[in-house]
Amino acid sequence: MTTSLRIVNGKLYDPTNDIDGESRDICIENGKIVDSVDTDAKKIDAQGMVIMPGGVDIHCHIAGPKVNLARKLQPEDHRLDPHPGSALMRSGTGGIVPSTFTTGYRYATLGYTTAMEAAVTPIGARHALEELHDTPVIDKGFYVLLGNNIFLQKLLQQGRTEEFKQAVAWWINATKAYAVKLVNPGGDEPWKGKRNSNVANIDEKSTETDLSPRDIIDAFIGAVNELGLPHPPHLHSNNLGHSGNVSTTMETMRTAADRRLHMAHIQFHSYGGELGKNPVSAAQEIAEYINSHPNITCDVGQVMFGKSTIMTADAPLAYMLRGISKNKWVNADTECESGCGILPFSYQENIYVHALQWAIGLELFLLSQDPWRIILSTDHPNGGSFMSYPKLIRLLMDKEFRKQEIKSVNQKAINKTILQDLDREYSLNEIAIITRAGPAKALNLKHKGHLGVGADADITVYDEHEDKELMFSAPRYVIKSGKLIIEDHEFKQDHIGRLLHTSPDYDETIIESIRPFFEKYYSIEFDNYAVNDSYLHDHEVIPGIN
Amino acid sequence: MSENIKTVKNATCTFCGCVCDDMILTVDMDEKRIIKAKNACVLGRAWFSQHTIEDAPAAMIDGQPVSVDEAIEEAAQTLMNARFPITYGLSDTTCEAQRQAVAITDFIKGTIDTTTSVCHGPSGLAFQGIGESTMTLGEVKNRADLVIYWGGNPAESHPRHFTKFTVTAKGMFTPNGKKDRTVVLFDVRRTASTPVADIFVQLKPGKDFEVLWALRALVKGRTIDASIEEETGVSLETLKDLVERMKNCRYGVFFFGMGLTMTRGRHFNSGALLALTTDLNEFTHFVAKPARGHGNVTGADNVLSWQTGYPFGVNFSRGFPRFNPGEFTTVDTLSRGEADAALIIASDPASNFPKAAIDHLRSIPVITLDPKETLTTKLAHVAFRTATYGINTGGTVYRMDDVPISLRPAFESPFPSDEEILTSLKARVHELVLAGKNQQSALKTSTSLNA
Amino acid sequence: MAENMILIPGRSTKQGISLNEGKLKEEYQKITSTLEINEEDMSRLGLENGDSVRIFNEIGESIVVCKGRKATDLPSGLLFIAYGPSSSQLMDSDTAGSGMPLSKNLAVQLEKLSS
Amino acid sequence: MSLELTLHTSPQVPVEAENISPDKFAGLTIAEIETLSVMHGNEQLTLADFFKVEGQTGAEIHLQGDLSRLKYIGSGMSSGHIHIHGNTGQHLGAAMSGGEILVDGDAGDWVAPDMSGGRIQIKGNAGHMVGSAYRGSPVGILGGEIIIHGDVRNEAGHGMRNGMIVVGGNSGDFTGVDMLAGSIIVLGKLGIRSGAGMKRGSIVTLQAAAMLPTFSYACTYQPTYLRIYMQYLKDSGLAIDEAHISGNYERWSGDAIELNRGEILLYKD
Amino acid sequence: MKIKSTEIVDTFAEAFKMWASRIIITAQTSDWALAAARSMTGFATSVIGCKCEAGIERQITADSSPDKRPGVSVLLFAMDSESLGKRLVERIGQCVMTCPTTACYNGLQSEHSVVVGGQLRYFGDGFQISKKLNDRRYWRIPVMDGEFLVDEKFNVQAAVGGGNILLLGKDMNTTLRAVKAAVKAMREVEGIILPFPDGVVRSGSKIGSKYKALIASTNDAYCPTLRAVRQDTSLAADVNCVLEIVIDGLDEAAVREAMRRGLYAAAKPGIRQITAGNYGGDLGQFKIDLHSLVDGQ
Repeated sequence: MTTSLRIVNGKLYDPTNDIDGESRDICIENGKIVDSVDTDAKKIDAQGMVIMPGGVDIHCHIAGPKVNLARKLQPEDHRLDPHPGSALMRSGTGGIVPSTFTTGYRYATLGYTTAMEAAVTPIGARHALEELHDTPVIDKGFYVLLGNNIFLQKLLQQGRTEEFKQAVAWWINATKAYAVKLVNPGGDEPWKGKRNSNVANIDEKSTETDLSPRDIIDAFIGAVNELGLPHPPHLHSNNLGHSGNVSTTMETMRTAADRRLHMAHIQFHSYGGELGKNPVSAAQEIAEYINSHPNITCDVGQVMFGKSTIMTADAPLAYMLRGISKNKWVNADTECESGCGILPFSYQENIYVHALQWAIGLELFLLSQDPWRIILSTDHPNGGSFMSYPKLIRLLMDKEFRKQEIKSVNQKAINKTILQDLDREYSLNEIAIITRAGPAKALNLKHKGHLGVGADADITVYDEHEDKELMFSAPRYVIKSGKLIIEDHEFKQDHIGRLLHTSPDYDETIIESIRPFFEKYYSIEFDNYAVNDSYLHDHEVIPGIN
Repeated sequence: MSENIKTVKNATCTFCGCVCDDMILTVDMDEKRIIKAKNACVLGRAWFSQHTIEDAPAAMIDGQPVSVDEAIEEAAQTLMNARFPITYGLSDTTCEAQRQAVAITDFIKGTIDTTTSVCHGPSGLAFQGIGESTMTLGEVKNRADLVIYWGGNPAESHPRHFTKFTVTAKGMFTPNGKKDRTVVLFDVRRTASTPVADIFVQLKPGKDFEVLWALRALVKGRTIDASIEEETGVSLETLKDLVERMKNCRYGVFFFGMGLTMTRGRHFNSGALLALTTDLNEFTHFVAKPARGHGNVTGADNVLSWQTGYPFGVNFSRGFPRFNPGEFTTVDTLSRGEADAALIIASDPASNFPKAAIDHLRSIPVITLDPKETLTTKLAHVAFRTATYGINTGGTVYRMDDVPISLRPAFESPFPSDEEILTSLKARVHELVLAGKNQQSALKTSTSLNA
Repeated sequence: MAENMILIPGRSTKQGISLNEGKLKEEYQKITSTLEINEEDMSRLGLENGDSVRIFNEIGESIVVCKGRKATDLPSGLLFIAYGPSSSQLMDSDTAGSGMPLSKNLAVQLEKLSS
Repeated sequence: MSLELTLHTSPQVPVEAENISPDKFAGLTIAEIETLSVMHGNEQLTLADFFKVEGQTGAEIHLQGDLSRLKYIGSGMSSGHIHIHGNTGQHLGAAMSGGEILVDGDAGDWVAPDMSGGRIQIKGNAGHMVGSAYRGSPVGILGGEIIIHGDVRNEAGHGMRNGMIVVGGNSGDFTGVDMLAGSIIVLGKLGIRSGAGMKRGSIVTLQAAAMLPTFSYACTYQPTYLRIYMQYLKDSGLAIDEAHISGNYERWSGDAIELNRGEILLYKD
Repeated sequence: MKIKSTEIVDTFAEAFKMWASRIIITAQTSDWALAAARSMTGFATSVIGCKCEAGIERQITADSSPDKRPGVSVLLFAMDSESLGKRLVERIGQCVMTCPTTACYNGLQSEHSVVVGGQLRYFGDGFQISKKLNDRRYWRIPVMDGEFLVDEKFNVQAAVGGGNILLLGKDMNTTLRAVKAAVKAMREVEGIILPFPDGVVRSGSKIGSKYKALIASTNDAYCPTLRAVRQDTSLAADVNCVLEIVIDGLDEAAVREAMRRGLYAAAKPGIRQITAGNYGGDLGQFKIDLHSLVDGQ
């Protein structure tokens, strides 16, 4: 509709370009931010408004096999939250795992314009791509699960590290992924093959492969950094959710030494205490390590009270939680690649562990000294819906509100944290960092997360408001790739969005190493495995960093 | 046979839910037919060899040939004028076509349902109540040492299931194939599948639920009275032995068929089996999988789920998806005489639906898309003849275990694909919607800030 | 005199093969109207392979041709038929809030056609 | 004087009429009631398109005509009375929390899903899933009373957490399946597989019934509470004999797969 | 003022505000119901010594009982609703739940209630079952003869305790006959009980004692044996026996009606006077003037 646009009089928050609340005009043409546009370009007067780059979600679960299983699983939740369509827009259902169209539209209504699906099996890549195609407005990509890939582990077991690296690169290309995801590395085999057990220690060697989780993590950090992928290994480390997992988390981060590593939903990995007993907060220890190690980025995985759905490649975790909740439960094994567990869940203020998890997430945010490396997420829908981001932002920006909320949760849990002593309030600039500039930087998306010339014209304009939850839940304008999607709070046009992926070079001879294994142990044909370009709708290859 | 022969490797057979993708097709490009389908089973061979291009009009209205455009216009008008239009079928077409079909139904505020509802729909309901521990078929090949079939006859419905995945297939932890596994079969009668089983359990018809329930009780350490044999035809001793095998295997798997879903008890039969599977995970790794029938019925479930949140039986009459099997499923909307127009894609309800449903189908305008003439296309108001998926068209299909596979067409059809027809129909319907009432955007961010 | 039986419609390979030729073709129609009956039941009812029988219930009726099966394969009182138009005639349309009409284990009565 | 709604035009496709409810009519004039919307399939019409509305507002609502295609009558009502002089369609009294609905004829499937209070009485038969949970939800009705003088079909009281469902005739399969608590009383024949998966709650029947293998016989006794229930049903116009009030019942416990805290009580004469 | 030959003293009975509940006990036979009721109302003559006052109000026919079995209605009084609740839990638990075939129901309408079945249920050790009908919750507690059914809540209401009349007779036999007749007549009144043995108390009391530990002691002014040693005796020379009837009732009207009937029934030859006990009117909330009970006054 609109190809050129000028936004005037707004207060810009563009941390990448060191603009902190200053009034600047923004010119947009052909989907990009430009120096200037014709004087007859459509003008938006943003007097009294706050302008930020479109939000970037670095870790969420919105598309692909497990998400769709979780959708199918919960008609009772969809029923309560229908999302009507219109002549401009497809209908759908919301709830904790919204349908694809609704996911795209709802991200847009929060001013988010990019989101990354954080865990897709390689064999399910086609499925994820089909769903992402049907996820409108936002740009999107996914991380491919390689941490329990049996073939890759065989290469490591045999010391074939160069081939390992080539194979990783091949798999990224074969699936059109954006990054490598590791989930509970080494945990699948005991789960599937040893009566639903799990790996408990980062240095516990597998009897099959003689590899420990640390061996696997180390190899992936090495390979991904050598390949120069835009995003480092995106790691869901071992022992998620267990009391005392802080030691595993610390050891995991130490394994990276000074190499790039992204720690996913770090909140779930910041628990002190003894295994099997009530956890306590270890947020300070984790925050301290991250503060002093610039090679580490993380997203928080904040827990928000209310409905959630556990959906994870960490199948033993979902099973453990099922033991507590007795809720309906899905386990889904993917041949040679991954496990998966799904469980409808709910976090409750009065429950010690849930309140502690909530508090630890906030502690981590508030103890962080470098907002660029601690990114806002709820691990949607694991910790809560992405729709709760505005409330989370208010919790960070408004200490009075936070204190009130603290009062209404389990006090025993609060007393195991230092949350009550933390008076920090995030500024708008810092919010712009943890929701936009930071994740874009961690993803190495150079055209996103900022408003400089040449950036993608993904822009959100908010009415400034005391109540930050209200403010961030209702942007007045949302512009995606230069299109005015939302104008005066109203949805004006649809947009398909782009698929973001990366394509590292690799030595094609690796294919011949993979093929024999594949033909023996997979159930589809190797030549039907790699995803062809027909599954890329509008797409963009994001270059590596080397 | 002509000189013009082409070979298509790694082609996919979409006849049944196995979706075998290792076909090597020899195609006579002049005659436009497949003369050989290496690796195909008996059903697959028929699927490929019988797909010839018939000399027939691409579109008909009331039995008279018309242009595709005319037929699209008539179909669009018919659907737009209906107050309770239904879309049905979709299991024998690509996900790409299915996506268009959902879009059309969304725009016309109709009701969409797939053949799932009369196949494993009950298993879908059971899934929504209980969840499911499941797997891709390769895991069975690699790991399963106990394979249990219940209420199905794979030898006839999924002929390569045993060899490719579950019985003789050799895998990572099952290097000796069948020697490394125990195969159990539950059925009410001996079938072609029975000889494959190490243990055949013949139960009385309609007693699946009772047997499953007794197994669950035994797995949980409860006592069951020996009178179970009189009721179900299966002795307590047999049940106890099976329970020991289930608890002590390394990787156990259930495949269940329509012997569970189509009999009295329906979703509770499937649910009992899924719950038993869940129970068994207290002891060892156990998974279950409905043995889905049609080539891409699993894709239809997936597409509907991601686009609407619900797997089948979805109604849009209020402008958003709602799900209620029994209310919005096709057998019901037809037998109750509710539907006032039908868009039937790649399915033949007129031959396999209950009588009352078929009777109503005859009384309303029906639009069909099918590569062949069927009882349903014969009663259609608008009939499109379409290309056959997997043979003439590419696209995506989902195997029974939710693994998506891309199709490799063998030869071109003069007929458009389902996706093409549906894309045009969607475009026309959308035009009509835009031309109609100026619908307000329903999505608004809060306007409270304007105050 | 009509006898109470349980009818199990199901898939068969032959049906699957013939359906590819076309459902309106003779072969498919023949396969979906062939009724398998326990041999002992057949002789008791004075039926021979190829005889026509009427199967019916309160929903509807079908005329089908019978074919014997060994008692070990098909217990007495059970009938098998490839799923299709003949079995549809006997299916109740009630789905009990599931979408699925009961399509197997149908209670039917069977009688020999005199002609 | 009452408020009379008389069907003058039969719908061609199902109609969703959740606006026919005392709560929705409250404070409206007849003219305003006539303009309340109903969904005729996918088209939005008004009550007046189907009904002649006359009488006195704020009073008991009487509905006349064959309403078997009308869904959601009395949906969400919290008080007041609806009297349907004939048959009605699906989702009658969905999410009702109070008030009373009386149906002289039959009702469709899903009577009173999500009900939490109030009373529904149906003189004829009802369909499947009376007072039961919608698919995917483990919880059926939370309270209230549903009294059906005729038969019900499958899954009556699926997942019910409280309240009472009474069936004067026979029930279908899986009566009280996955029940959490509450009472189901079937005066006629109880369907098969009743109480499957029940955690707590009572299923009572006056006829012999088939038991799942996971139900165990406990004793034969005279449950005092049943005297109160049976008397209450007698007072509600159901055919209860003195013997049903004072007689012996077999108590079966189940479902052993679950908590085993449910009961099925079988009347023994 | 006289009724027949008996003088009705111009005085008043001083009654107190108490809290009351009505308990309906049913059983397979009226004997078992009575057995439970007697047990429950035993040792419940005076709040002073028994923490509550209780008595059988009347027998109930099967037709009018909640579960269509014969029953007994019991009224139980205590000084406040909290202690009333405790007494109910103790007495229903020990005396009704223990008695074969019984069930126990609330018999009052009131906006106030105390949890009884909701406490007793724990005796079921997790096997108890709750049932709710018409917004009323019952508990089914498994016991050795089947189940004990008891209401979750029992209603309580403000009530009147300590209404009384004193019969001053010429001799023991005459007075006993009169008091029996009075009790019989008074028991016709609904909503009252006479908590003392067969409705009668001979050890009337006054407040205080020469012994500091006692809060009450014998009512020496009415003891015939003390006429000669007490200067302020209330007894005429020909009074040789005094018996008292104490009335607890759900409301003042019921107590008054019972007293009225008592006066008429007791006014027989040989009963010189009928009077009432009071403490000068400063302690009780209710003053029931005897003369006001006599017809025409």
